[in-house]
Amino acid sequence: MNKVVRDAGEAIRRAGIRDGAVIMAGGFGLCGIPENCIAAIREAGLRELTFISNNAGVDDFGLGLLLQTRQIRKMVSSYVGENAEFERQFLAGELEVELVPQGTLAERIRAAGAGIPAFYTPTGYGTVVAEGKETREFDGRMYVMERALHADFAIVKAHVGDEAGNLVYRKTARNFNPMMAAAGKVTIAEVEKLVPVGAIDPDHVHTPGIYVDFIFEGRNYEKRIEQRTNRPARSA
Amino acid sequence: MNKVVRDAGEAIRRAGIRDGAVIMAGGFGLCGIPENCIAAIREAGLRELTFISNNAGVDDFGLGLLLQTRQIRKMVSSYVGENAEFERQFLAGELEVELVPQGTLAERIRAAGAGIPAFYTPTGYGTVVAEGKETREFDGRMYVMERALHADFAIVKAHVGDEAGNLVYRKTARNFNPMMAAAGKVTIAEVEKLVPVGAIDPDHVHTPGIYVDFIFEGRNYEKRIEQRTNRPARSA
Amino acid sequence: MKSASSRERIVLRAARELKDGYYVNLGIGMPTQVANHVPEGVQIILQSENGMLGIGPFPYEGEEDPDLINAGKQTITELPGSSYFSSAESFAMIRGGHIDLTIMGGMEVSETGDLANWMIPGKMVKGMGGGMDLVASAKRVVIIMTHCNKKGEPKVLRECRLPLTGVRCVDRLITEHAVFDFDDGRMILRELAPETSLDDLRAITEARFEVADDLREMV
Amino acid sequence: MKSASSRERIVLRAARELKDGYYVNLGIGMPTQVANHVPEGVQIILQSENGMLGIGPFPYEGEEDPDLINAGKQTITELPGSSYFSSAESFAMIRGGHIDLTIMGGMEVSETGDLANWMIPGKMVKGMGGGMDLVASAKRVVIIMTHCNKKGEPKVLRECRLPLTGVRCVDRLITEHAVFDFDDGRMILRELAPETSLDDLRAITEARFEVADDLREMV
Repeated sequence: MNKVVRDAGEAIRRAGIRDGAVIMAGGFGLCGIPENCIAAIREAGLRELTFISNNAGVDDFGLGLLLQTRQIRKMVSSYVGENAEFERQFLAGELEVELVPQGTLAERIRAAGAGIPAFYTPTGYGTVVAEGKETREFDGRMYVMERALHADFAIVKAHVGDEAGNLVYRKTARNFNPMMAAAGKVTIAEVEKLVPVGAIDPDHVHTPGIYVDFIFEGRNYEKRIEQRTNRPARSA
Repeated sequence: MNKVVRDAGEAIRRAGIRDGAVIMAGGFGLCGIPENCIAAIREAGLRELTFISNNAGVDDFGLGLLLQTRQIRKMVSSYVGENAEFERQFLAGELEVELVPQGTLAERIRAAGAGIPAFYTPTGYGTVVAEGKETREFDGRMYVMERALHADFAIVKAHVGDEAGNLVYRKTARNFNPMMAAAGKVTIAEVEKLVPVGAIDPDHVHTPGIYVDFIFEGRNYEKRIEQRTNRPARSA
Repeated sequence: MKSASSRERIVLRAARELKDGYYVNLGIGMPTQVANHVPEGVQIILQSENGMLGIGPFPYEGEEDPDLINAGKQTITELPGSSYFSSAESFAMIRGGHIDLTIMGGMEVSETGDLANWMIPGKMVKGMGGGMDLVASAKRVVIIMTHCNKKGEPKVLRECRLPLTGVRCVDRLITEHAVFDFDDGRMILRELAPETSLDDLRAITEARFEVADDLREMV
Repeated sequence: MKSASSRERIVLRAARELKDGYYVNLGIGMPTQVANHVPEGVQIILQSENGMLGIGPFPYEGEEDPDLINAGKQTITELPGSSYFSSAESFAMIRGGHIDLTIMGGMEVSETGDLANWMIPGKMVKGMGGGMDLVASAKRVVIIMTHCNKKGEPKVLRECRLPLTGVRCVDRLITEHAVFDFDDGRMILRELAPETSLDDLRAITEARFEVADDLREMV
């Protein structure tokens, strides 16, 4: 039951990611994205991929790298701005896009991992989001029925992971990663630090190892900042 | 915005718990139960209470203390064994009981805190649990629709809490406490150690303070063990 | 009134919506600036829907942390008492009605409190992000926007023309000219800017509104 | 065969269901004992539905921790690699099909794989606990029970008489006499105990079953 692999290349090979796969990718903006897995998918030249990811990266980073190479056929996201190549492909009809409200996206992914085939949410009632969907009243309020969102594979990024697949995220890099880890039929976790089993306090585990099939310590993290906002440096 | 109160008595008074209230109480068996709040409710003599809690305590501890004094009108639980007084009151028709599968109970409580009015689960399909409920097929499998389970108040127990209401649980004492903290219209948290704001690592918070209205450091925790199972002592 | 000072007035007025102890989510853009004007003696906790409670100020130069951003993808800091959580938990918090107040920008608001603010006409649709969830479920939804668009056309309408973000979701609308409340489909003028007459306001407002008995001057 | 040795045989046979790397949930009572017989070279991780992965052995005397119990409320220990989580997460894990195997006791099993094991006739109904969730969603559901009740009456029935825990949920049934599989409403005898003839088995089994072509001896 060894989950540890050498690198992202071995992970996507052993996971069996193939052309046409539906892949969930963790991250919000460029924060907490599985950089190594994205690079390996680019290198492997996989095509016709569907990505479920809150955003689509920027032109030259994140999932934008796979847009450059035309490896993505469809995106399921809540917000896809900040990416000129995305816009070009979308307007040219080369890229299919399904927009989902962020909370509904998060909950649909959570539902998939949690064995809930459908649930009701007030979000989007009376908007285009509800078009073609069942709506229903509970206690005097209208709700939209939303379905679980499944994926063949999930690629997630954590700060620390152990060899049993337990993951700990850091700050807002957590975001969509925990639900995606649970929702992927096969889940690959890349971590900044891979530690031996027993090194993580069991009360601090964010993603229990049961959800993780393959794990490796990633390399050369760039962790690019999308909007660098700051105050003048502290006076010494 | 001071959430800190002196003790359980002040907490239940300021929260406004009254006769006939619907109260969620955290814990699994006697593990992670809000001992101080239960004692204060007993002392306050509140009556006709409905408790939503996975279990009903034992004869002389946990919610059993409120059964002794006939303060409970109804229990919503998944398992209510190990309590002779409970059985007596139930068989005498003095106590109403609603049994809910444990996972459905946990998810219904989670749904209440998460703004989900209803969801579908495979649990209980074809059993008495599904009687009178809507059932529905998704992708070839049958599911039962279950509704969110709300409460006027939640009383939860954590290991450490800070003055902003952030909570950290210890080991399996976590159980139902996090969902109940989120589901109660008013939530009281009792903790073994109350620490200043800033003392808890933000990545280790299990229940964000937003869910907690009142918090206090409990006293005289008994933390009784229901089934003491062990191996012979280590040889020195 | 110039646009710059209009926006400043709107932001300052919106800051008065902040009450002590509130958990608040501020939208991207103008709403974010409201955090710079928290009234004296008021303490609020800011939620970021990407998974954080307790947003602190921008980091000092050189101390930016790529793992610590807000929903606008800007680098931020944490505060004592902050907490991090997943996007599912974050929107459980939002959808479950735990956010006391959200202040968000608007493109159009209708007289029944409908809101449109996610599709810019003539531009590519970038997505609704977390906006639809916030307006559907925050305890109080305050929309801030300039009263008219750059061409001087009304944005406070009988019915929204743009695709909706939410139906009957707005509790209060603040513009540089007025403050309106929405109550069960009725629109009520609560405050009017000192230099704006009621006739002026009606001229730039397509929506039909009632005037509160205790109409006050907007400050 | 005496009851004690029947139970031992059942437990030992059930232990052979454990495969390396499995995440396993064991029911209260006889199933818990299966953990004492994990085959050589096989490593499993035990889930406890009250919120834990990686159940360790009972604590040493004097080292019991009231904050660390299993679903049977017994004091246990943690292991390197253990993790704790809420009941909602625990049942998300179960309902989501992440548990490879659950081994649970039974009162009655029907020929279509229905299970009854939560209401004891003539006794007060104590509740189903997490059993209904586990049998509905674990990847593999193995039921272990004695073939007949104390009065010698069959428990492997055409239809369950007791209220059900789950419909068509059993993948495999292990008794002291036989191992049966359930496949899309069919019941198939896979293994037969050495001292039990097929006629013996039919005499104590109300359910109708097919016999596998490669029927093996139960060891």
